[in-house]
Amino acid sequence: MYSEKVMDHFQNPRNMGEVENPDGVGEVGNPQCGDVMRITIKVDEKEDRIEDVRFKTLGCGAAIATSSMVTELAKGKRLDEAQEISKKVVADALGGLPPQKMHCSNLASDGLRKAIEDYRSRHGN
Amino acid sequence: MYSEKVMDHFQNPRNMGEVENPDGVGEVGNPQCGDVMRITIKVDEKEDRIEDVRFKTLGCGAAIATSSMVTELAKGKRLDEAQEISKKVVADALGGLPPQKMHCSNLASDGLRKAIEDYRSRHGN
Amino acid sequence: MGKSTNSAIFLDNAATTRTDPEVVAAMLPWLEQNFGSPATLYSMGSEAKQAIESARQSLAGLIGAESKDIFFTSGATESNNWVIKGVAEARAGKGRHIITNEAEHHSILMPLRHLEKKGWDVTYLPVDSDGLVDPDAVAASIRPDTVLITMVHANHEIGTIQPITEIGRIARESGVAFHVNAAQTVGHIPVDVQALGADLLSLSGHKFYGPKGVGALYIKRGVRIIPLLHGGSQEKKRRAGTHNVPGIVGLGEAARIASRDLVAEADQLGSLRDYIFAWVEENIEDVRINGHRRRRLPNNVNFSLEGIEGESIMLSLSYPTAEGARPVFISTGSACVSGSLEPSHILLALGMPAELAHGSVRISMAKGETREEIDYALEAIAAVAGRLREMSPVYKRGNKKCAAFDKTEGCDCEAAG
Amino acid sequence: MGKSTNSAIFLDNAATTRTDPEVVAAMLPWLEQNFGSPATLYSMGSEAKQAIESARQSLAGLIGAESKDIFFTSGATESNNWVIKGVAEARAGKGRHIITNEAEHHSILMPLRHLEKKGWDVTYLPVDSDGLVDPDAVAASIRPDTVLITMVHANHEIGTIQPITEIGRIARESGVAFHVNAAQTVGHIPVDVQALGADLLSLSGHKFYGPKGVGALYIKRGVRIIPLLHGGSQEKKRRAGTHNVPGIVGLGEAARIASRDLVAEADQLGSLRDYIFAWVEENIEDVRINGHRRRRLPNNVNFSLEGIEGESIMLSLSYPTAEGARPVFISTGSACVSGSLEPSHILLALGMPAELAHGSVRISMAKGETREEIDYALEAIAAVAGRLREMSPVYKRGNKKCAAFDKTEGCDCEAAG
Ligand SMILES: Cc1ncc(COP(=O)(O)O)c(C=O)c1O
Ligand SMILES: Cc1ncc(COP(=O)(O)O)c(C=O)c1O
Repeated sequence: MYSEKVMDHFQNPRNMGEVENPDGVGEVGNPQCGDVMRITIKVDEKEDRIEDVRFKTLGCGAAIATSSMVTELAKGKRLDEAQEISKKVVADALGGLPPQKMHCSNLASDGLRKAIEDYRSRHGN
Repeated sequence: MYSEKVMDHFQNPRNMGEVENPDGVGEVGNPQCGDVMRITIKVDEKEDRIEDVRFKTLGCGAAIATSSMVTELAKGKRLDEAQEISKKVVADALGGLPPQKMHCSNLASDGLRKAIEDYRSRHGN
Repeated sequence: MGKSTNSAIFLDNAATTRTDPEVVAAMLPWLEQNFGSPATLYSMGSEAKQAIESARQSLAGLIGAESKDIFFTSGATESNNWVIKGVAEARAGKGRHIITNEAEHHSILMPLRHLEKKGWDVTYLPVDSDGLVDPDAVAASIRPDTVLITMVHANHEIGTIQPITEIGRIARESGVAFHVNAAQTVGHIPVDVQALGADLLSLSGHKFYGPKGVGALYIKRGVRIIPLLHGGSQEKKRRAGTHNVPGIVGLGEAARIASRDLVAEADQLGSLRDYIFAWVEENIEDVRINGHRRRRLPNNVNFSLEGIEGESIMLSLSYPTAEGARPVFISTGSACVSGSLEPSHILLALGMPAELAHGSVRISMAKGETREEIDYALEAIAAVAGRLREMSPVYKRGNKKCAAFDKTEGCDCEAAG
Repeated sequence: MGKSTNSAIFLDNAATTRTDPEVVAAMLPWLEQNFGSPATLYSMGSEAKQAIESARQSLAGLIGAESKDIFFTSGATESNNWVIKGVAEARAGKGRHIITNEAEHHSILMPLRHLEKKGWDVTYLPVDSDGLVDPDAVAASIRPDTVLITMVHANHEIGTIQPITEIGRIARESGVAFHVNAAQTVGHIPVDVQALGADLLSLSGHKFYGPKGVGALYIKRGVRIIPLLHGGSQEKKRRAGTHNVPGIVGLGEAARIASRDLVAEADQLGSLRDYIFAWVEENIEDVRINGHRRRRLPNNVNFSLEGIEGESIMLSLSYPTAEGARPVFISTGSACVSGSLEPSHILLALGMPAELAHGSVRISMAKGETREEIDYALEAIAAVAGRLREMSPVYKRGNKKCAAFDKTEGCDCEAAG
């Protein structure tokens, strides 16, 4: 069902865990729905860039793989660029997702956006 | 479907043909129904016994086998005995018939009875 | 069809065919090793899923369909029941009238009879003495409340091929769903759902060298149909039940082989068929060819032998008494159905008198059939016919003789010599 | 279940079982050599007919039925659809009310939903937190217009065995037809139609080491049911379609083997099951056993792991990353159904909160399962649980903790340490 790339990110997730003293935190999903993603970021303030990003995810294979991929895609990106990472971008980077997984288990980009918003609200913009 | 005995009588029918100058003829069935049996008998008048009996049959395996068996059973019998040969007697002598064949293709005993009646009517009793 | 002297000659392939050894070989790994259910996510399941999707593609390729429009079933009987009950139910709001013909297979007629009991109206169009439906009659019988036309592609008994393309065009123009029961044609002659104009098409694996107990229904995208088997989410929730993986793989393999062999098979069997007709007319008296001479399945031969009955022909051929004789398996339109010997409704629909229908013989060949086997079988048939006619109290009795047969005029029975 | 280090450990036998090599061997002659249809009279057909009648006897023997009451189908899904639609239709004159329970298989629930759309009334009885139906509730829900009670014998997901005998007695006393879906029990625990009081009973071959795509319906003499597959005169005109001879022979062989091995299998797996429960409770934190502890299938284990999700457990187990690790195939009640991750309706019916249902793991064993394999699988599960919990943003977050679970009280969630 899953592409090789999805399985690779599922089996060897990148950037799993929590950033220490994060500058921004975004959590999306709901345990009742079987999907929760928590993204924490460290921001290089001068450059407005994501210095470090980590995820913790409860969820299915797609949920874990998309979380891992989102962190890969976001790392080192400027915040405005990182905000552009859409569900589709993540899915494409993984070589596609099964249709039924496209929406429910592909929330990590929302989590990232929330983390960025959290950072901005804390830093007053 | 058919017992070995049925198959034997079907494959090697006894007394097939017509008695020459028969004393009685009985025909039953209908070609539209796929079954016609014609029984011809030669009667030993003194003994009131069936001296010879032959059949010609159009029909399925059971029709042919029961015809053959009826002639076997009837040969040499007294007319009143021969008249008692029922469908069941014929079927039993053949080791049974499939249920759906019990009635439609087991008319030979009727044919025999008709032949006996024909003989009697011709000989005035 | 082994070659040893005593081996049987199987000429009842319209009933069921030998499972091609290539098909069996393709099925075995799914019986012996990978038994996973395609509904599961782990590797065994994914492999099973790939296998059934590849079978779906092979089958789609054979009938010119898109693979997403193929739904696996347990056979043509299920496919036909599904169509008739499922389309009826889905379209009942629009109307309750269905069109078919008198000479359909029981798996079409019986579900229709069932609908009739529930208030549906069914038009059974007549067929002519060759078994053909008249497309104009189809057009004329369409009403505002007609929701389905169902026609067999080729008749299983007499092999007559219906003018499906014409009927398909009529159905399309009237916006009526069109179902083709192609159980006898798929794998034997070209079948293309587009060319035929079919909205739905039924097929059965074991009719073209695939396994028994598996078939399919083609459902054109957008055609509404209620499931017959509700339950799990298999087959896009349209046909529930754990996939019969070995069976489906076998069906796919049969389709792949048919795509390769079909044209050659049709050529070869078509000439054998014509040879048989010529031989029979030349060598057997009082015989009549049933079904259309040319518009017929290449593997199907059907004729009636006057004065004798089919079951006894069939039994005599299949249990020969002579030492070393080869059994020959054919079928007949004279069937013992619950208590009476009933002639086939299909032969009667041609307008044939019952007594002739009782004497019908169907020879249906498989690919690779040889001239030698056919010659053997024909000699056997001629011999059996002779023997049974000798036994028959009605043959050539001289009081009745059937002249050339024409449905509209009926059997021209007259006192003869 | 090969023995080489890298071979998979298959613990998803409630989905489908390996076809027993003895079963495959019994089927092969009917695939490779005798392909005749039992409907025909010649020798190949008679042999096929004998073979299916002997399969019918084996199957009847296994479930304490008379063989004339056994009807072959394409599987339990067909049997279940047949019962629900066929009994409903046959008895519609008497009433339009059916009783079942919330935790049934989809092949029961979906046909019932379909009937509801057509105006039928269905009572879905609740189950308790162990998954049991209360016979008193069945009795209380019977109405004058109730025509059918359908209950699963054992649940496929949590293995709970229903009090069928009691329910059967209630049904009989009320004159309501009683159907038992025994897809999960036949061949695994004793099933006797008489003892259970079943009027109808469904089963599927591939659930007890038989082939896929074949099953049966037991119909007690005198029980009225309309056919689902109308057509030819197979199966005494109650289920049309060319017989799947290899499949039916395989089903018969599976029945024969089950009659021989069932008791030993149940003993052996029952102890392994209890061993697993003990091990899990001892070695994994925050785990909850699902289903009744004792009244359950010997081969079924089900538990929920807090804070993680089933598909990821299943995938991690089936695609292990460590060199030489053996894949372990289990299933979960967390299924991705058309667009959302839905927890099993069965687990929810127990009153379990959705987040726990998502973390459920089902282990279903086959006969011959070894302690070694189970130990391997358990260690693998514990390791995967540890790894996924480390990844989980919600596990042991400290704000919520589920205490002992009781359906009536719901999940007792409270702020914890
Ligand atoms: C024309 C036709 N339709 C339908 C069927 C039914 O196929 P099956 O028995 O495989 O379900 C057959 C064969 O029996 C057939 O010849
Ligand atoms: C309880 C139960 N009923 C019915 C079925 C349906 O069986 P099948 O898929 O073989 O038709 C299954 C298995 O899927 C089952 O577990």
